Amino acid sequence: MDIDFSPEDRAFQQEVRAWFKAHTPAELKRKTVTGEMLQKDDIVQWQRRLDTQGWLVTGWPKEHGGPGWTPTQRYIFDLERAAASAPVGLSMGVIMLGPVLVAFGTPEQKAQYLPRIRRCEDWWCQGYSEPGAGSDLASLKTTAVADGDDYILNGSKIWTTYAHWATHMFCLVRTSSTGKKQEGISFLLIEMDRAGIEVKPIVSIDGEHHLNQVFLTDVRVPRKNLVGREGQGWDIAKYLLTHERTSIAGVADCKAHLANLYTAAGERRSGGRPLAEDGAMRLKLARAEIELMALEYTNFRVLADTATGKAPGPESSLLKTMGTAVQQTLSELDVEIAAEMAWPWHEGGELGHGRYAHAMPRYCFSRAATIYGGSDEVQKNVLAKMLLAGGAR
Amino acid sequence: MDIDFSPEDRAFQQEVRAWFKAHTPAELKRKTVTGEMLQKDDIVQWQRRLDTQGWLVTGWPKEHGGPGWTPTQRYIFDLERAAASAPVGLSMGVIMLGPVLVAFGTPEQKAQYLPRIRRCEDWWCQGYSEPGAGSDLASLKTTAVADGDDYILNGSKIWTTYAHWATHMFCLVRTSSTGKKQEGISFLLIEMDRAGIEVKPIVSIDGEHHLNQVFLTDVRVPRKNLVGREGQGWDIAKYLLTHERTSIAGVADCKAHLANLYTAAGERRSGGRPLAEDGAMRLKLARAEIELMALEYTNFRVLADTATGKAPGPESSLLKTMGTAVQQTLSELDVEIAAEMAWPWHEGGELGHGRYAHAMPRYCFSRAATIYGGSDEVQKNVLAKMLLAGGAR
Amino acid sequence: MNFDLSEEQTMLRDAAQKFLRAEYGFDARNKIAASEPGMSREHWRRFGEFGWLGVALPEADGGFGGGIVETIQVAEALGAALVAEPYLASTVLGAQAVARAGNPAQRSTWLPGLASGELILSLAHTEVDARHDLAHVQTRATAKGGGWVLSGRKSGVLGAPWADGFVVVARTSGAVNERRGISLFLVGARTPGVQVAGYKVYDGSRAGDLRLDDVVLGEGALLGTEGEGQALLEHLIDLGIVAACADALGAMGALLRKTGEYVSTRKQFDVPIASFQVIQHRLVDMFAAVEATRSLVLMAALHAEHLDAAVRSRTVSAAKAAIGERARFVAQQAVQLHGGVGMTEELDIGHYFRRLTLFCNLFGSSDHHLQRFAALRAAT
Amino acid sequence: MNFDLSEEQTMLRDAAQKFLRAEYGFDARNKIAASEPGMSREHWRRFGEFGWLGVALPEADGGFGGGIVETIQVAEALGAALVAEPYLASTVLGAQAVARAGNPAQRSTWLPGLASGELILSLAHTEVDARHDLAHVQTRATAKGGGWVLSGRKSGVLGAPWADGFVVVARTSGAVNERRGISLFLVGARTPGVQVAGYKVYDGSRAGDLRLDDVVLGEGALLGTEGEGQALLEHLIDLGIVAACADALGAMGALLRKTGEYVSTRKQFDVPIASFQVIQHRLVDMFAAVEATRSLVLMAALHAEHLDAAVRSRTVSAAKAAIGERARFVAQQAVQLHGGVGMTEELDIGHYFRRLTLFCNLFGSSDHHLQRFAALRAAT
Repeated sequence: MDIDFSPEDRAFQQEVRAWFKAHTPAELKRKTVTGEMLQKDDIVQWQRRLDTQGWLVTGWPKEHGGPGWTPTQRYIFDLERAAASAPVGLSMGVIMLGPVLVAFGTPEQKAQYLPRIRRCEDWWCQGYSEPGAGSDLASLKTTAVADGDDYILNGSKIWTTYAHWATHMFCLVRTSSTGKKQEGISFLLIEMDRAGIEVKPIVSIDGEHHLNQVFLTDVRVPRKNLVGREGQGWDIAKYLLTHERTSIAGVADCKAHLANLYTAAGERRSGGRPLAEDGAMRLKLARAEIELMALEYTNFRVLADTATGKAPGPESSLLKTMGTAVQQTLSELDVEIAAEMAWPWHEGGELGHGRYAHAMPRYCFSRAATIYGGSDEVQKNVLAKMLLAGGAR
Repeated sequence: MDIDFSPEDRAFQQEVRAWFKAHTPAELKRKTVTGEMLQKDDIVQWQRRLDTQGWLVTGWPKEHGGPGWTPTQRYIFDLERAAASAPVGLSMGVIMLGPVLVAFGTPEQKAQYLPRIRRCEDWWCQGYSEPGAGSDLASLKTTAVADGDDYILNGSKIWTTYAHWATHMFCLVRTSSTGKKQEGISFLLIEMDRAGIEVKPIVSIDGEHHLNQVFLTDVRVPRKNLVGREGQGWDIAKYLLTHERTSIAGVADCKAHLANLYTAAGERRSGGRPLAEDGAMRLKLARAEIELMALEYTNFRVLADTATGKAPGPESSLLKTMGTAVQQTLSELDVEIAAEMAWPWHEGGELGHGRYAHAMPRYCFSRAATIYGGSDEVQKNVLAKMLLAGGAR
Repeated sequence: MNFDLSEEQTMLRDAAQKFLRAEYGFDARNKIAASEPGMSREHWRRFGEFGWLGVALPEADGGFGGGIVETIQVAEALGAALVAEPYLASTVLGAQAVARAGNPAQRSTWLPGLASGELILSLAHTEVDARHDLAHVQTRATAKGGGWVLSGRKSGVLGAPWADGFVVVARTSGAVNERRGISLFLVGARTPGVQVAGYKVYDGSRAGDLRLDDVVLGEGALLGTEGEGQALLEHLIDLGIVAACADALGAMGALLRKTGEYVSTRKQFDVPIASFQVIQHRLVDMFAAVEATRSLVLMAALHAEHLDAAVRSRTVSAAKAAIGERARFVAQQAVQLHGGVGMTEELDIGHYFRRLTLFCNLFGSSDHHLQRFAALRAAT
Repeated sequence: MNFDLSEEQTMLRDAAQKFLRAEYGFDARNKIAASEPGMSREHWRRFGEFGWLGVALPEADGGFGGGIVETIQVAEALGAALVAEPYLASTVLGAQAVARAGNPAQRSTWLPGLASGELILSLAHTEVDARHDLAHVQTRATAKGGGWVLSGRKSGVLGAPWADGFVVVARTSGAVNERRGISLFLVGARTPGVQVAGYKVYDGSRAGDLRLDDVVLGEGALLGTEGEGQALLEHLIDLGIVAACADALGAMGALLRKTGEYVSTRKQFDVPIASFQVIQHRLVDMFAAVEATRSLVLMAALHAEHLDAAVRSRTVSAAKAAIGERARFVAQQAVQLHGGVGMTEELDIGHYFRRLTLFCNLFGSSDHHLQRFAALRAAT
């Protein structure tokens, strides 16, 4: 048991660090530090840059363009990326759909979609939630009725992030309404330009347009767009939830965020003296830092388990709960440190409240972290089930 | 709306303050400050002293020996009593049974029991909980079967405080097992020297003997010992829970406790300097004090509502939840301030760890506050029911 | 001791609630906040007609002779309705400054207009390096030719774009952190050298930064005694905190009610989510937070004019510290229990959330007031 | 990076758990704690035979050449079994003092006996006015005739009544709060002038206060370099904290398991109370606390020998601060979810509760370590 990187890992770290230092655009850095929302073009350009370097689809297998890194290398990469104030900047296609297609897709689907995701030629959004199916996702009602070689879709998806940027949507639909409700769900790929699709913007409480409602009215989708078997959709969704465990905790970005908070507290004054010297602020920052350390080492432990081949379990629920708590605490601290510098609605950025201009929207949007992807309450239900079944480590 | 006492109230305050200053025995003061458990004799002697002054049964109506004070006077009395480090020192008879008999007792029961309670000739314990009936009190199983002029009791009561000191027990028994389970419960008075009663001590985690299990085997009790009607027991118990609302929050004793904590933090040293000057300790004491202020003013508001004749409601649940949280916080602080001075098992008091000798047992026993008399979880169930019925103020 | 409202106080509270419910619904409010001025002068004048703006001003000045207890009745109602108009900025901070320190000329210039809603007066005290240290004042006022010349910067001035004038806190002597040497000045918004950089705030109101470059003022601009303004400023901020806490109470009460209604109707897993015990207990925790807040607002109001300034400030800080934590909790949980829809701009929940978030750090965070409370222990 | 235990470490952990479950059940443990000595010398020697007591001592001194990672395997098992014997006091604090600073004579006198369980050696560093400030030392050692004379008082000496000797922290020069001038001495328990006022502790162990009146020691009593003991003392306490955290982890894990079992069987309202969602989520919060504790123990252990003392201490303080809060929470909730029976001396729950309560303030409270962590930020 030791905490040190091997000489190879240290060399890798130097390489990654140097690359990010040289290649991260200043504008992206600024947005990452202040928490300003990235635009589609920001992300596409950045992903293409990473892909050119071979560092975009780090979670994909080598045969599909992944770099073939060890878990430690992926950890180092993420750490250096965040420390350089480079955005995660990963689209749903890279994080979510890629691994699904790798695991469940037909050879044709892999060939058709994976390269286009890597090159950012397609932009995928995720159609899971529905107005009546949030925490109770399995009760979703959007129907896909087989009709010859097609499905005909009717229903509505909500909280669909960046649907207004998307060329495609992967979604869960109901192909059967008999039996257990989970078993009637299928995983389907849809081109957004098909007839009968309407995207309605939802402005969130950060004042930004991330989210949408997507209405599907008699939308025809070829049956070859089905991923996996009919009725396998729920298992695919669950696979995804437990699959991408390195990133769920968000350790690297939290560390960068915390470093920014310490900088901000050093810059902001209270009675003319650095706020960082204020007794209560010191304790608050210390508490946040220590919670982040607990998260980091819990993440390490889960990674170590994964490396030794243990089956993915409810750790993802634990990491999500711990991780979102830390993220929300840090965003809260942004607003507290900023005080009146955080007041101006961010359209008014010309006032030069610089570092603090996006503290409020970032904090506001951070509240979604305990709602989407399975609310905090649902994660705890999952963990309770495991605990009471005697599955605690 | 104003916060000032009237001249009459101020005069009353001076009178009470002077009396407690002159009459509180030093030994009782010491025990109150350190949190040492009072013995039966401590309480009996002290209650008799208060009764001589006419200040024992302050919650009883004047005709039964109460002083006829206004709510403000009762508040002042309690404040001064606690500030003088005089113990509450009230037995179950005074706090619980007295008001029940006043409201539900027959003239004979009142004449027989009330004067003896006042003069501390009888010691009453409360027989509510059973091994299988804790939070779900209404599921109690001790049966009282009518047999001529008697009931015959069988069952067991648990967590019976000071049953080993008691001459009498008032208890809830099941007189019927048909219909709603609450409706089969009756309120019965029992002499502890009756045949078939066995008291088994339970030592609690403070190392003291407060609690007992009481076994009842074919115990004969005359039917005239029934209070109220058969089947009215549950209503009587509920009446008691909401009746004694001035004391449930424990504001006066918490204020005295907090003052002792400030004194202790001023005496204890850290690196040679008073612990009270330590940054984190100051914040912790400040937080506790402010929570106590919130409790005090919530208590004031409930008292004001009571004074204007509003029906007793679920405020008692709110006050209990808030009050026990403050009490537990203060007891926790005792232990933290004491540090290694709190280590010695209190039998070893000769070591002279004086003020801190009972910090640990007091803290340990404080944990019961959120368990007995309706656990914190049950109180919140009660409040939720009210809130969802639209009964929030 | 007496904790009951008088009949007049009860009427004031009920009337405010009734009017706002009828005329200041969420849609109407959003139209006002989104309009170019960002407030409704018409509503403001009606608030004046109802007596809300002069409620704590002396009758001789066109007011109704009430005090802080009346003020918090109005403030709570305004918070519950998400009102954007500058009640805190002008009616509490601005008008009370003049009411407490103004000479006859200053009173007659400002108070009747403030009471009627014709005028708006903001307090400009914060500076960017001061944070919540009221004695840290770099803005300087120099005596010149019988009048004064002001120069400096102020940040976070509530209601700034709407203000007809400012009560500007400036230093006439002393070092930058000294309590003595602080003076208050009445400065017309259109005085040469005054520049307002206004902005829309996340709670829908407006505020701004102030730039004062060699602003020449007459002798009559000095409010109160030269160099002795600190005590008044501290009292004003304490009053502002009490009013802000009452506003927060209104918002928290509204969130509790709305969240209770939502969880009773929203179904998941085929049942209303209110049937989940975890949701029920969360609601109870929100309820307890609101009740404690009501108690603490009462406590603070009852001490707002305490003759011992240390007792007053300590009690006010206690309230602000504890209410801040509770406001954050209630706001966060209201969004959480609403789930996705709680995150949308369309629903009022998020607007209450933002209003309470700003409240948490207004006039100092909970930690700031916890430390002030602890420091004032020695003084009381 | 590598987070796996070696095969030997795994065996050590499993063997300790297995032995303690079989031979150190709750009843057996209570008998030991209630006995006149309050510990079992027989068990202690068996711990020695198993290698637990020498696990972190060099092989040359009769140990097994392991380190802190081995130590925490044993400590966690001991905490889970509520073991009363002085593992922390003697095996970690006492033995490590000699192992790190002892000369050949001191090593051969103490280490083989400590490893085998024949000897017990306690660290006496706390003084009543020092609290957790390790540099605050009033006990004085004066050079005299080639040896030393010690006078002073020590409080809260773990395992004191059992100790064959003490590592006493005394000041040979410098002012009372100075880091320089602190020296460590090996003092036999039966040396004239040494008085131990022992007592039973609330966790069932024993401790005591030490009175040193003109205790005359030979030259060979000085452990390490005169006046330079502070760095060693700080390292010892850091090691002690890591071991204590592992002990707490054992206790917390046991409480989580036992509470899970209890709520699954205890029925109220005709159903197991585990069917209440509030109980379920509380259990999850306890689980999260235990998992975080395990992570933090690991983190602290991996930094326990870090070459930069500031990094080491900062990491250890982070763990102690966070684990303290979690230990309190798990202990309190275990009692709460057990209800009445959790409050009884008869059940083991309350014993874990007391052990964890004492842990919270051992070597400094969470707040103490939070402040130390913040202060060390500048140094790292």
